[in-house]
Amino acid sequence: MGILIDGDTKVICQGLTGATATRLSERAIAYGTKMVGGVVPGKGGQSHLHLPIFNTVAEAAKETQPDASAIFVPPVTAAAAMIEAIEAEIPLVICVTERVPVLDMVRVKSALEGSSTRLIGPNSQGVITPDVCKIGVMPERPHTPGRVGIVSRSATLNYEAVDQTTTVHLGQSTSVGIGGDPVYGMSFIDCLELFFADDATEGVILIGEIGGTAEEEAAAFLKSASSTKPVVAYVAGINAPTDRRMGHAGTVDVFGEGNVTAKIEALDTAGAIIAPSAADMGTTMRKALGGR
Amino acid sequence: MGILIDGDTKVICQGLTGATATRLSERAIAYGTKMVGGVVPGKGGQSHLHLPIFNTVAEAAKETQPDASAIFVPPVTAAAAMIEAIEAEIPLVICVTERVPVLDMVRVKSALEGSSTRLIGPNSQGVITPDVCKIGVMPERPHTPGRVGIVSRSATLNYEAVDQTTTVHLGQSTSVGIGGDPVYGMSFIDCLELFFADDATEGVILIGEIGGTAEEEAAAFLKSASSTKPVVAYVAGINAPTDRRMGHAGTVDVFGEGNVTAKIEALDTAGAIIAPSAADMGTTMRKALGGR
Amino acid sequence: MNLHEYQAKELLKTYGMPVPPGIAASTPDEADKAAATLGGTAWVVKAQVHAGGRGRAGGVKIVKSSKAAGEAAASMLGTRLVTAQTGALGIEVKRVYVEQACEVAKEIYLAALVDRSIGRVAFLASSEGGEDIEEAAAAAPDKIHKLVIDPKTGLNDTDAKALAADLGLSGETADAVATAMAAVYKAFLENDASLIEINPLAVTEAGDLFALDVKMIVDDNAIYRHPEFEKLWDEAEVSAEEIEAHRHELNYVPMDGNIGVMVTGAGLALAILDMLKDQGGEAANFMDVRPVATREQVAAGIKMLLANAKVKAILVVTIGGGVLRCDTIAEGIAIACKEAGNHVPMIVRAAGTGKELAELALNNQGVQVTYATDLAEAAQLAIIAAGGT
Amino acid sequence: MNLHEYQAKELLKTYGMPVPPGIAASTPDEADKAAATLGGTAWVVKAQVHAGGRGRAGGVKIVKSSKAAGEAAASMLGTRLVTAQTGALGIEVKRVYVEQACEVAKEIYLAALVDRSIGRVAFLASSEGGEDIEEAAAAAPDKIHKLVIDPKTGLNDTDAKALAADLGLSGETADAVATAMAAVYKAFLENDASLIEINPLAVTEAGDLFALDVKMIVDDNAIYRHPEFEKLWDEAEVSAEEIEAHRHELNYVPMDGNIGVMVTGAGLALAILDMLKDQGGEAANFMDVRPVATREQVAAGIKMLLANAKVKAILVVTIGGGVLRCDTIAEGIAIACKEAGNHVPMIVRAAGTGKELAELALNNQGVQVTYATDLAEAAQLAIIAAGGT
Repeated sequence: MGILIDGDTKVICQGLTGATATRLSERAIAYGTKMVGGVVPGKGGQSHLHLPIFNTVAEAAKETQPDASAIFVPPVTAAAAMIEAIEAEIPLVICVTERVPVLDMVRVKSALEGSSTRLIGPNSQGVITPDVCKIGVMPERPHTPGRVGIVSRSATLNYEAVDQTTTVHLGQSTSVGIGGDPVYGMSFIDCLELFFADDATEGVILIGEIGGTAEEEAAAFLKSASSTKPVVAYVAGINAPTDRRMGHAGTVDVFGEGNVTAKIEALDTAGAIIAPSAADMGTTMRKALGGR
Repeated sequence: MGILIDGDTKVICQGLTGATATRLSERAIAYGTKMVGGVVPGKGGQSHLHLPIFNTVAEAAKETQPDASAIFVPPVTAAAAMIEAIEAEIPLVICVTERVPVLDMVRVKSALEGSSTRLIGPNSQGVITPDVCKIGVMPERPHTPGRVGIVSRSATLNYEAVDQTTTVHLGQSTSVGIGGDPVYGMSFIDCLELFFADDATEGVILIGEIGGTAEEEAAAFLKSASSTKPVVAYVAGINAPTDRRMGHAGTVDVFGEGNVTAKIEALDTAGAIIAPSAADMGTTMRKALGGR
Repeated sequence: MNLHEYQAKELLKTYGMPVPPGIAASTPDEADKAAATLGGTAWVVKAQVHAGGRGRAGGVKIVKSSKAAGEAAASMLGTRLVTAQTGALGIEVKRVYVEQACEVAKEIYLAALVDRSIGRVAFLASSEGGEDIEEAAAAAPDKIHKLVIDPKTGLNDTDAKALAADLGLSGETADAVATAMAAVYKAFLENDASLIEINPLAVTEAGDLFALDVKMIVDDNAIYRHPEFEKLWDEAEVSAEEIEAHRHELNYVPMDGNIGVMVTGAGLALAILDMLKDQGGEAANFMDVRPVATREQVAAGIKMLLANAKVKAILVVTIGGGVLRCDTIAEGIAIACKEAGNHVPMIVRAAGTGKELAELALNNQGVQVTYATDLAEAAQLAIIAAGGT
Repeated sequence: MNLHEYQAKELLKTYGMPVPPGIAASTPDEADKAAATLGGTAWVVKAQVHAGGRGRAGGVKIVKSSKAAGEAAASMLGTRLVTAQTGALGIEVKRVYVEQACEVAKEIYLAALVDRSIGRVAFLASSEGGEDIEEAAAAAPDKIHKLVIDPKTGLNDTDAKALAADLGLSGETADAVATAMAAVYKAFLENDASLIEINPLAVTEAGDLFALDVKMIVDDNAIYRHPEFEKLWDEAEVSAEEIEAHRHELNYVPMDGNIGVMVTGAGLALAILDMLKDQGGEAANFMDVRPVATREQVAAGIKMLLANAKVKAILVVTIGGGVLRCDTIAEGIAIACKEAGNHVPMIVRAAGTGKELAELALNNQGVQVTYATDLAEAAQLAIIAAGGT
C-alpha cells in the first residue's frame, strides 16, 4: 500500500488560505486526500475549502487528529511552522516551502531530535501514493498505481522517473520528494527502509544530485541492508559547471562531498543499479524487475 | 477508435472567450483535444488560450480547417451560430447551449437539409472518446477507454452509464450526448449506425426518456439492423409525474408519443436488452458482453 | 408557458381568427355584468384553468340569462376544478370567461404544433372535433390529418385547402379554414408557440368559423423575445411552492409520496422516481436542478422540501460535471439546513466533480447526512429513512 | 552571496576577531595612499575577487613601500584574475585590499560551516593552514579536526579549547583561539552565514592571532533578514548576463559549449548537461527556472541565450507540475522570440501540466520549434541542431 501515507491519512494544511495552498489542496481533495483542516494564525474559526481553520497546529491536532500536516507558508515563517507541527506531535510533516534559511533548518532539525515526527522537506514537492493520497505540489498526471518506490532530491527528476515508470507500465507505489536543501528531514535511508518493508514496492528508484553526502550515506546503508529489492540510482551533475567557486565548494571537497563520480561509485559498489542517464531510469528498473 | 472524433480531430470553439467556454476548452486541450481556434464576432485577430480568434466561422474554417466546432454561446445566438457553422460546412457541430427556442431549431434543422454537417445537440453535454478527445462539458472522470458506446438524451444518466461501465471494467469507446430538446441534430439511429460500424465498440448503451418518438424510431431501426452488437436500453420516466397537463401532452398522446412503457416495449421487441433500472446499465452490458 | 383561453383568443383575434365575443370575470357579479354587456340570449361560462377536460368536470356551463351567468361563475370561482388532466387536487378557479354562445353545425379539430420527429411545424386536423378528440384519435387514427410545413416556403394555401378538403369541407368554408390556418401559422411563428390547439373550431349553419376553445403554449425558452407574456404568468393559479421553485429556476412538480427528491438533471431525476417506485417508495416531488444553479437556488429547493410536512426523508442525487459541481449542491444543502433545520433524514449520493469537496462541506457545516455509493443504494436508503415500504 | 575579504573582515572585527589594519582601494593611487595611511613597513595588496587560489595566481603581493603598493594595485586592477576556481575566463579585478603585513609564526585553518549530513553548524580546524589546505586535507584527512555544535547549547568554551589543543596550541594562544571561535560562531548565527573560513588564522611569534584571509558566504535565502548585505551585492564583479539572470531570478552559470539550455528544476538541468555531454554535446550554460517564475522571467532567460553568439541551438526542457505550467515557459519563449528573433533552432521538450497549451502557444505565436518526446531525444536533437557532435 505504499509508504508514509494511505487512504486514511488525515491531513491538515498550514497556510491553507494562500492561493497556491488553496488550489493544490482543492486538487488533493479531489484526488482523494482526506483533508481535515487548516492552520492559519488569526483566522481560527473560519472555514476555507469547507475545512475548519484553526489558529494553531495544537488546536487543529486536538480537534481533527491529523496524521500529517502539509506546510504551505512563506519562507519567513516556515521554520516556526515546522517546529509548531513537531511540538504538536504531528506524525508526518511535509514542508513544500522553498528557500528556507539553512540556519532555520538547523533549529528545526534540533526540534526533531527525540520527537516522533517525520519531517519531509523543506523544498519538497511532497509525497504521493497514486490514486490514493497526494500531499504536495506534484501534478496528478502521469502518476499510476504500481510497483516502484521513488525517492528524490529533485522534484523535476522525480516527475521524470514517474513519467518513465508509468510509460514502462510499472507505476509507482509511493513517490517521495525529500527536497534538495542542505539541511532537511527524512533522508534517502529513511525512505529506503520504509520501501524495503513495503509489500507494494518491488524496487526503488533513488535520485540524487551533486552536493552533500546523502548518496554516500545511502550507499553505506544499502551495503548493509538485507533487502533484495533492486535499487536503481541516478545522480545528476557529473558534468555540472564548477562555477566560480569560493571557499564553500573547496571546503566541501575537504570532506569529499559533492563529487558525483564518488557518489555513483559508492552506490554502484553498494549494489545499486546505476541508470546510464536520466532518460533511462524507467527502462533500467523495468529490466531490474525482469521485464524487457 | 470510437465514433465521430479521434486524436486528429481539429476543433474550433464558437464563443471561446466566455468563462465556461474558456475553462472547459482549457481542460479539453489538457485532455488532448486538438483545439485550433475560436470564433467570437468582434474579437477577430485576438488570441485566447493561445488560440487565434476569428470573427466568423468561415474565416476560421479557411485558416484552420477544423473538423468540428463546439458551440458555447448564449441561447439568443445559438441558432445563428449553428447555421453559420453549417454554412461553413464544418463536418461536426456540437452545440452545448441549453434553452434554445424550439422554432430556432426548426430553422437550424432546415439549414441542415442537404448539408454534409452532422449536428449534435443543442443541450448536448458533448462527445468524448476517453483519453483521446473530448468536446463538451462532461467531466474527465470517470471516463475510461473501452468497449461500450453510449448515446443518451440525458447528460446525467450518461455520466451514470459512464461511471457504471468504468466500474465493471468495460470502459467506453465513445460517449455521445444527443441532448434532450424536442428538435435536435443527430439521433439515436445516426449514432447506432456509427457504433455498429465501429471496431472499438462491442456494445451500445442507449438512454432515452419520456417524450418524443426517438426511442420508437431507434427500435424500428434496430429491428432491421444486421449488427449483432448488444444494445442495452434504459428509458427514464415510467413513473414520471403526469403534471397538470394542458393541450400539449394530450396532443402528444394523439401520436402515442411520450409513453415510456411503449418505448420500452418497442425496444424490447426490437431486440434491445432492457436495463431493469438506471443503476443496472453497466452490469446489464457486462452480462450482455459475456461477463459476470 | 400556458396561455388561458381568453388570453389566447385575444391574441389570435389580432391575427384575424374569428372568435365569439367574450369577457373575463373574477367575480359572479362581473360575470353577470359581462353577459349583459356582451348581449345576446345565451352565454357560455368557462373556468379559466390550465387543464383540458373542463367540460366533463363542470367547468363549462351554458346559461340563458346574465343572472344565470353570475350563478354559474359563483359555482366555479374559488372551487378546485378536478379534470382528467389536473391530478386529484385539481386547480383553483380564479377567473371565468363569459362568451356569447353560438350555434354549431360541425366541430373541427385544428392544431399547430412542433413535430419533434421531423423538426418542423405541423398542422393536425380532424373533422371529429370536440372534447373527446384524444379518444377519437386513438380509436381511429386515420381520421387525423397532418400537414407538415417546410420552414423555407411556409404554409402553402393549396396545401391548406387540401387539408380542409380532407375534413370534408368545401367552398367558402374550406377557404375560411385555409385562412384560419394561415392566421394560426403566423401567430405560431411570431409568438414562439409550441402549440396552438383550436378544439372545437366551430362551423355554424351559415358556414362561418369560430374558434370556440383555444389552448396555446408558448415556448418557455423563447419568452425572452416576448416580454408581454411574462406579465401573463398566472401566479395566482399555481401553488406558492411552485412560484418559489420557478423563482429559483428549479424544475419542480409536486407529487404524492413522502420522499423529497432533488436531482441534478431531468433524466436522472426521472430515473430516481422510477427506482423509488420500483423499490416500493414514492417521491413527494420531482425536482431538477440546472447545471448553472447557484447554491442559493439549491438552498431554496431544499428548504421547500424541508417545509413540506409530507416529506419524511430527503434524497439528493447529484453527478458533478464540467459545469455543475457537487459542492455547490452541498453548500446549498448546508445553507438550507442552517436556516430550516435538519429534521428529516437526508440521503446524499454525490459523484463526479466536487464529490469530495461536497462531503467536506457537509461535514464541516455539521449537516447530518447518510451517503449512498450508488443509485440503487440511494433509493433504498431513502425509502428506509422515510419509514420503509 | 559571497562577501569580499575586506567586507568579511570588517564584519568579523565588530565581533572582536583580530584582523590586521587594512583599507580597500579601487585605483593605484588609492592603494598608495592607503598604505601611507595605514603606516608600517610592509603591506599586502590583495585582489578582491570571489575566488580562492589568489596567491598562486598573482593576486596577492607583498610590498615594502606605498609606491610599490600602488604599483601592485596597478598590476591587478582591470586585469582578469584566473585562479583554479575561476574558470578560464577569470574574474576582472575591480578592487584591491591593502593591509599591514604581519609576521607569522604559524598558520592555522579555522572554518565554521553548516554540516549538511547532520544539520548542525560545525567548526573545522587544522594546524596546517594556508593556501594548500584542500590538498593537505586530502592527503592527511586526520589533520582536520571537527567540532559539531548543538544548537540548543551553543559553542561550549571547553570544547573550543579542546579543539585548540588538537591544533597543538596551549596557554593564552589556545584561549585566544577559543575566543575567536566564539566570535565566529556569534557572527555566523547573527549573519546567517553558511561559511566563515579563516585561512590562514595567523599566530604571531608573540602568540597573538590575526585573521589574515577570510571567506564568508551568507545564505541567499536569509538575505531578507539582512538588508545591509543586499547593498554589498557586487554587481561590478559579475558579467552583465549574470546580473541580468539574477535580476530575473534565474539560476544561471555560463559554460563553454554551444547549446543554450533552459530547464525547469536544478536536478533536471544537471541531468540535461550530463546527457548532452554523454552524447558528445556541450552546453553553453546552466539555467534553472524556478517553479514560481513568470513568463517575463522566462523571456529574459531565453533572450540571454538568443543574445549569446556562441549559442547555435537552444534546448528548453520543462516538466509542468502543480505550480509551474509548461505554457508559462512557452509564453516566455514566444515573447523572447518576438523581441529578439527566432534565429537559432529551438528544441522543446514539454511534459506534464500545461504541455498542450504550451504547444498551442508556440504554434499560435508562429514560433518555430522542434518538439522532443523524451529527454534522450531532446538532447540528441539539440546536439544535431547545434551542428552535430
